[in-house]
Amino acid sequence: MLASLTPLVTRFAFLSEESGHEVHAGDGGALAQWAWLIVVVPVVITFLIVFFGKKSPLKGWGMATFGMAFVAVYGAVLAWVNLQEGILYEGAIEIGKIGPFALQWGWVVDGLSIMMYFLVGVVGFLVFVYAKGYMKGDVRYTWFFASFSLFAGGMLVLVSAPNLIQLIVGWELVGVSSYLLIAHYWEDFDNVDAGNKAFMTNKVADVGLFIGAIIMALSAGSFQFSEIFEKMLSGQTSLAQFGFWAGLALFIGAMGKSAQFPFHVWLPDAMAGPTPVSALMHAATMVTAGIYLVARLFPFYQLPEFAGNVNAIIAIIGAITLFFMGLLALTQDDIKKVLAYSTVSQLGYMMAAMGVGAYSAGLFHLFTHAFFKSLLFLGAGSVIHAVHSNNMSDMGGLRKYMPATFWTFMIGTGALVGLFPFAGFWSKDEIIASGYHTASVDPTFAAWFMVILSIGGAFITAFYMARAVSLTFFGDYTGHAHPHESPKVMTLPLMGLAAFAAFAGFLNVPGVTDVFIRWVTVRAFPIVEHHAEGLNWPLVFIVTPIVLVALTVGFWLFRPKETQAERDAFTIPVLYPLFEHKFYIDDFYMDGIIRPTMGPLADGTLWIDMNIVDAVPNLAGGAAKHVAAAVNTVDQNVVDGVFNTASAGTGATGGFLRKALTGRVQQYAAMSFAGVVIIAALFMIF
Amino acid sequence: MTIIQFVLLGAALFSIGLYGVLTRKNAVLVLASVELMLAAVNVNLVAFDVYLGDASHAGQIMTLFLIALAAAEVGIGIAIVLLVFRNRRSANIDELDVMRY
Amino acid sequence: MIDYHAILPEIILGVTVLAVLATDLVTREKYYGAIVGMVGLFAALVPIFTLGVCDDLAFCSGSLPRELFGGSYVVDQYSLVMKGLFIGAAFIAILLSVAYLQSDRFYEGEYYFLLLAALFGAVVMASSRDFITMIVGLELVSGPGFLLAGWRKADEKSNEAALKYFIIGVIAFALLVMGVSLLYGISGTQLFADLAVAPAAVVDEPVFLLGMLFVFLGFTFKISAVPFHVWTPDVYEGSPTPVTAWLSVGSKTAGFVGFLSVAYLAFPTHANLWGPLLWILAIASMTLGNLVAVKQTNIVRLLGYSSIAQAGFMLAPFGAAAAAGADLQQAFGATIIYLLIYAVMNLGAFGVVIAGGARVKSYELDDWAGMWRWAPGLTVLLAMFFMSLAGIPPLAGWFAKLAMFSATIGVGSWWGYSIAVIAALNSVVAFVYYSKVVKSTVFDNVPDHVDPEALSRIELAPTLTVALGVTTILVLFLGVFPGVIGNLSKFASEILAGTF
Amino acid sequence: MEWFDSGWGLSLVVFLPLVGALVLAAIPRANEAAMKWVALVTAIVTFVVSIVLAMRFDYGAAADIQFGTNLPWIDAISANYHIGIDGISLPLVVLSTFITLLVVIYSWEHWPEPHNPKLLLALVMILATGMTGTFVALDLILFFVFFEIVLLPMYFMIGIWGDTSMRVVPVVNWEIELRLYASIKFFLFTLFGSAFMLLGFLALYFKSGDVGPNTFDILQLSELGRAGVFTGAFAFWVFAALFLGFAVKVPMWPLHTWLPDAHTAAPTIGSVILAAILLKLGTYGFIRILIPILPDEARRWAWFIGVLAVIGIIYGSLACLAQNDVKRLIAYSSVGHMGFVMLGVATMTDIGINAAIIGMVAHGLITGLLFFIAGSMAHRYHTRDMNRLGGQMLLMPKMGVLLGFAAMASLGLPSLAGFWGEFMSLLASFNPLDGLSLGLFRTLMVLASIGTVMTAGYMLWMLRSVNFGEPAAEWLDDHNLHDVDKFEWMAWAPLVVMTIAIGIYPKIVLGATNDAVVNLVNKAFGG
Repeated sequence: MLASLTPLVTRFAFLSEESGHEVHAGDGGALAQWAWLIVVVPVVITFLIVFFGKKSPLKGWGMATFGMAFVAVYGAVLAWVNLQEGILYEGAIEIGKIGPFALQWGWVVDGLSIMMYFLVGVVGFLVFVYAKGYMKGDVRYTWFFASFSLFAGGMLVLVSAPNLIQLIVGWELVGVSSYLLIAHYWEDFDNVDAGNKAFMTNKVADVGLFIGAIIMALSAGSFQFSEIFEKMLSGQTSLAQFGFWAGLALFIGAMGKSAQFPFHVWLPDAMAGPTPVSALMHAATMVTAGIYLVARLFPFYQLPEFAGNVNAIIAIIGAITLFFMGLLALTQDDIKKVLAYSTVSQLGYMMAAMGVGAYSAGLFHLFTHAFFKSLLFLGAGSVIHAVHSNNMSDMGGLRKYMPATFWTFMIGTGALVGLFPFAGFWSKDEIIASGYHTASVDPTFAAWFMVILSIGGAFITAFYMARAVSLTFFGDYTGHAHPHESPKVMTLPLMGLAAFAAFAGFLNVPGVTDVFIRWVTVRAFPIVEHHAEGLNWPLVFIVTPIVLVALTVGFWLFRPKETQAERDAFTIPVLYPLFEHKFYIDDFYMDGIIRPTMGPLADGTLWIDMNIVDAVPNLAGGAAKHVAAAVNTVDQNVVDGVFNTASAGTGATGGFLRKALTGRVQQYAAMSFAGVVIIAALFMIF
Repeated sequence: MTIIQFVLLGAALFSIGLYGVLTRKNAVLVLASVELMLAAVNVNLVAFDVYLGDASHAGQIMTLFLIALAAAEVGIGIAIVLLVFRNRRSANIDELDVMRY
Repeated sequence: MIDYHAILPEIILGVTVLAVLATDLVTREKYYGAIVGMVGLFAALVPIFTLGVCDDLAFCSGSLPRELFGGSYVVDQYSLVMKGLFIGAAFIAILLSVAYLQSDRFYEGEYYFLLLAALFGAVVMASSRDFITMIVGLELVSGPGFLLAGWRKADEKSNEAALKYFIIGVIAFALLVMGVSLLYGISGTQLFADLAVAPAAVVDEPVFLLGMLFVFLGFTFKISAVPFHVWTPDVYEGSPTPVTAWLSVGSKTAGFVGFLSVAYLAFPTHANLWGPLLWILAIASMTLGNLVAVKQTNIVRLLGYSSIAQAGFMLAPFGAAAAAGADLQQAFGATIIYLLIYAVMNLGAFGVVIAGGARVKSYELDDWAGMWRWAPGLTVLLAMFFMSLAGIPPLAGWFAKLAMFSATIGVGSWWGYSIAVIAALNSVVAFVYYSKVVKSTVFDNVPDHVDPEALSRIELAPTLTVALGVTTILVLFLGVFPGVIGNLSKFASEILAGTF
Repeated sequence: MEWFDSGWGLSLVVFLPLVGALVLAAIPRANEAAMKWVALVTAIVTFVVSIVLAMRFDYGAAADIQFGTNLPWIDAISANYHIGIDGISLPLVVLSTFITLLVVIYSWEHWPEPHNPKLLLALVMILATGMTGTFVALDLILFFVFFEIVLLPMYFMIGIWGDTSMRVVPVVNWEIELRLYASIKFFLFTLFGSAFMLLGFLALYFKSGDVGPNTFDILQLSELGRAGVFTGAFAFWVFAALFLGFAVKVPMWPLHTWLPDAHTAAPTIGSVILAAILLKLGTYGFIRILIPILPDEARRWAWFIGVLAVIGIIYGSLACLAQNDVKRLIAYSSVGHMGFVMLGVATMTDIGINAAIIGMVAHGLITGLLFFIAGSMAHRYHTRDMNRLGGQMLLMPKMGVLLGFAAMASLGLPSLAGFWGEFMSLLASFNPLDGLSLGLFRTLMVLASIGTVMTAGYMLWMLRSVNFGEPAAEWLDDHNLHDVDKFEWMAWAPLVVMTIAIGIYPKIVLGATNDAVVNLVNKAFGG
């Protein structure tokens, strides 16, 4: 395969041999050279809000939203230009050298990053607008927006990264802002713990990221992606030797951020944060960082000489995630948790797609999912706003009270479950199709596993969404507050997102439009993947019926009921508790790892430190004191001592000498003279 | 008469003196014993001087010095003993143990 | 024809001694004796200086070393440096004494007379190059010491101190002269120069070794090293503190002069014989002194044990270098450096102790607790001198330690390395008790029975102020620019150039 | 400015504080304002001079010794007053003058009991001289003297103003005031180490005599070291001796136990100086003396150093997880962070040593800030027990935010200073110097990166129990709990700014160090 990929010294277009279309790219001119503004503006705004937010008229909301608007517009323009002629640009400033390595801040402008700029900008903007209404009168309104645009900044640092270091920086920045926002209501320790959980889980995964990055950088001799790839393709790197491990390590990092099994545990808890946060970070953007990482390193994962054989693992992990985490959504009563598990499962789809080499498909799902999932979250948020509760058991029949929310939520649901013609249909279908293609081209276990589970996943998705919708919007209202439609500032963003959720799919209709593919394949390095000439009709005719069946079954099973008892009536004996306890994974982490570490292990170490390591000096001190005391006594009345003991035994000599040596002075003299005799004897003998 | 007997005499005197110093209760007797030890040295020196036939008679000269010094020593010693005796009405040195540790 | 210039210092001192006695006869104001004495000391310093730089002076003829009386009395660089040290020490000792003697009913005139007599003895020892002179000088140092130790006539402790000091001293002395007699008997001479070149036949005789042992062990009494260290704590505690100061510096240094002269001038060629001996004595002294000092609660007594330990440190270079058969000159120089610096800081320490004792009327550490509150200035000095004794830079003590270490490491054999490591460990232990004093004076609180207000009103006697000022400046200056001492010791150890 | 570049500039930086101390000594006790101003002016002038040095420093020739002079000092042992700085020492010199200044500003209105500004400031000044002196000394004896000068002031600081609560020492069961225990412990540990260090220096001195005049000159000795004069058992024992001296100071496991006590007992500014500068003396010794003079032996010991370092990381983090005392927690975290620094040193590569230096600077800034904050908190709450604290974000929001920032920086958050040292030493330990066991060092890398997780763990845990949640009832109407005051702002803001600045633009440090380090490594290990 390597042969077919000629290294591109000029960062320009190339022919991807399977899909015949050609991708042209220019350097984007001034537009690309100034693209660093996209990153810097939100960061600067963060500081502005921190220092002046409280005094500013809009309490910081204005600045934050302006920042996102800027990013959105800039991103859109870039996207447009990219669509016309393609943009490949990389700029950087040096921030120091360490040994042979140059450290740089830089910004990449290519198909992939542009797509993310656009996504972050648009979704971010809409969510920020929505948040104005949702966060109204919040205790830490300004602080919220500060952290929010810090997140945006971090995310953009990440996606604009031309090198591993900057990627890591952005990676951790979004991590920390996510921590801040999840723990936004820190008066309650549950939220703080949720934040810690998110931070720690990611930190653990980051070990992988660090190690992967280190291996990659050291064996390629650079942090620059472009340089690493060039060396890879021209084969001047020892990377091949560590390829598998580097790939695996980096993938572990990706698993953390993208909440792949078994690192998914933090995401559902992350719902402790305010709903806009869940919408923007834990659905649309931040959690896609892992996908982005794999996509960014796609060439690396493509080549069997390097991380090629990690793909199988990626596909399998993705498949497991998309299927089993979907199952967990079935038993949740908290509507946000349902969506959270759904997110995890959708991320599984994207990851799995990457695993089977469906680059565009995975990213396309990332793209569409961003819109409809944030739409769903915001919808849920608006519901929660109305009924002051997260639990679906306090909802029901809301379609009457809040039609706008209801209809937009419906569109979102349609997109999520993959109903024609909503966005999700196209993206999910393409993933399954590409998986099927890969499986049929070279039938590996991983590929088939992925295909089958993703079809199953489609069923589950439809099933739990049917349940959620039914419990939330149908039947009679069972809550206590007085539900009401949310204000315009919240519904308008819903509609905006709904539009995207409805129509984004048409960006990429196999055989008809390839706009999206043309976007994201503008990469300095060959993206080799299969692009179908048309819809895979057999699959469509398998999946769509499955979805419809799932919906109907779901609605029927969870149709509006009179009493709580009836609602709980339907439970599957073995599985239900299993799902209820999230396969006991969280419990295992808590009781199997964290408690032992913080408890026995830590305390033990401290004990050792104080009682064993420190014992040496302390004992030395103690010993010194005692020896000193002993010597002191001997020095002061050795003769007493000696002869007391002697006379205590067989009295004769001792007793005699004791009588003899009466005075202290004479004891002294005796001592000294004894010394003399001993020394003299020593020297006479030797 | 060979040198060895004188040396032995000296050694004997020295040891007796030492024993006295170490065992006598009465300070005055201790002083006496000290004198014995010095005397032993004098015996040695004179004997060696003769034995060696030292032209410069360094041995004898030193003996003279030592006699003088010994006298001075004893003078000082007696003075101190008197001092002690005046303060505590006894010259028994085994009562001198005010200071320990 | 006698070289009067060479013995001018001794002559001046002799005159001074008599003058002091005379002053005591004619005047009521007893401290006049002190003044006369100090004037005499200054006067004696002049010829020492002129002798040192004779070559550069127009009116001065002759060059070092100047031999007198058939080589039994030699004035060389080494003896000049030592004499200077003795005179300086005596000078400080007098300054320390004046106020102390005024504070109680003491015989003063005789006191100064005896002190100066002892000094005279020490000065003679520095130049004596045969056993007769050496012994006479030694006794001249010891005798007054015995008497001065008992100077607090009414105080039983003082009497006891005197008697103990006396008896142990006499035994040691007897041992020493016994050794001398044996050496004389076997080698037929008591001139160092001749002993140095004694034929192998003589040296191989066990009696020779025995004699040498006796001589060295006899000297350990004056320098309060094992095995004749036993008197030290009691005598230090019992004697009047200024006397202790003198004993711990003047008389100790005199002892070391004996050691240096005998070891390096009489037996340089037999270093392999006495090296191991001193190696053992050094280790024993420093270890014992340090360990026991840790337990002490009485400052003076603590200083007593500290002085035993310091003796061990000073002996270390001897032992290492001689035993390893290395160049003796460096070891010689190291010991001299140590002696000079030790003299300064120890006198300073005693100065503070006397000043403090004059206020609290006690030397128990518990009574000194929180001294910071009632005498901040003194406490700073106390801390400074004790830390200097512990060898913490940038106070003079560190250079003494450095010289000692470098002389031991420098011999480049296990004799040196082992003792260096032991000394290093010892210097850590030493810090424990030196810091103990600092700790209780600075960190602890004033005990109830002590009234800080009253104490803080008592002001320092002018003579003490002078003494402390001099020592303080020296400790700081020598700490930062130890080169001076280094050169001095180089100058002194020139006499060994070429011997090993 | 000829005079300035030829040694005077450096000497000023070193000895101005000492002059300040003397002036302070001359001021009557009553006149506190004068003392403060003298101290402040001295600190500012010193800092400014050091900045001038940094500006006149020729970064193109960072590998060469600059501003140096070499005057005879103790000719008896041919020890010289040889000073000078290269890219390695420059950041540390500036760091120490910087921290000194902040400490003086902070103490303006925060005096520990017993109230005695005169002595306290004088001691700070003497400390400053000792610290900067150690970083500029190029003569072993000079280095030793400065290295030891810092001991006494710190000893008195801990002993006089230290924590008076009782501490029961396990094993031997002494019950003793913490300040007394900690002060003597600190001193004895360091003295123990430095006694052997001195022996090592002397051994080098005499060994250098084999091939020329005996010398204590670090540069000349480095040349000899490269020429392979120091080898075999000799090199081994000398290395062991010096290692002891420096490892105690760093401190490396298992010689670290003085540190938690000293930090906990010391008054705020004491622990700040201790953490920010004094610990660096040890690591600096490794880089400036051990590696250049005994390269082959260093190569031989590398695995040992690396292992101890990583033990320190894991062990320190675990000990932190078990802590309830804020200051103790930060103290143990220092053990971990210095572990990363030493891991960098142990790799013996240019990357690793660069990482070590930037790690030292970062640790100086961040842990300094942490101790400042912890001190101010202890001063307000009158307790350091995390179980009693909580809800600080409500009681003192600004303090809470600063604490959060410092904690984040300390756990190595990228884009803040702490990240570079940590990440780069991991980076270095993947490819250590040729000849070192790859397997071992890569294992160490993995373990150390697990250490980063634990670091995050206890820092977040600390934040959780100090900053978050609802404050306990006892604090609600406590009037001591006023938020960060203006002197604290003045002392802390610079630290925050520098932490961010270095995080975003590490060239501030690396620009000076990199060439020097590369040159050092190439010389020592032949590139």
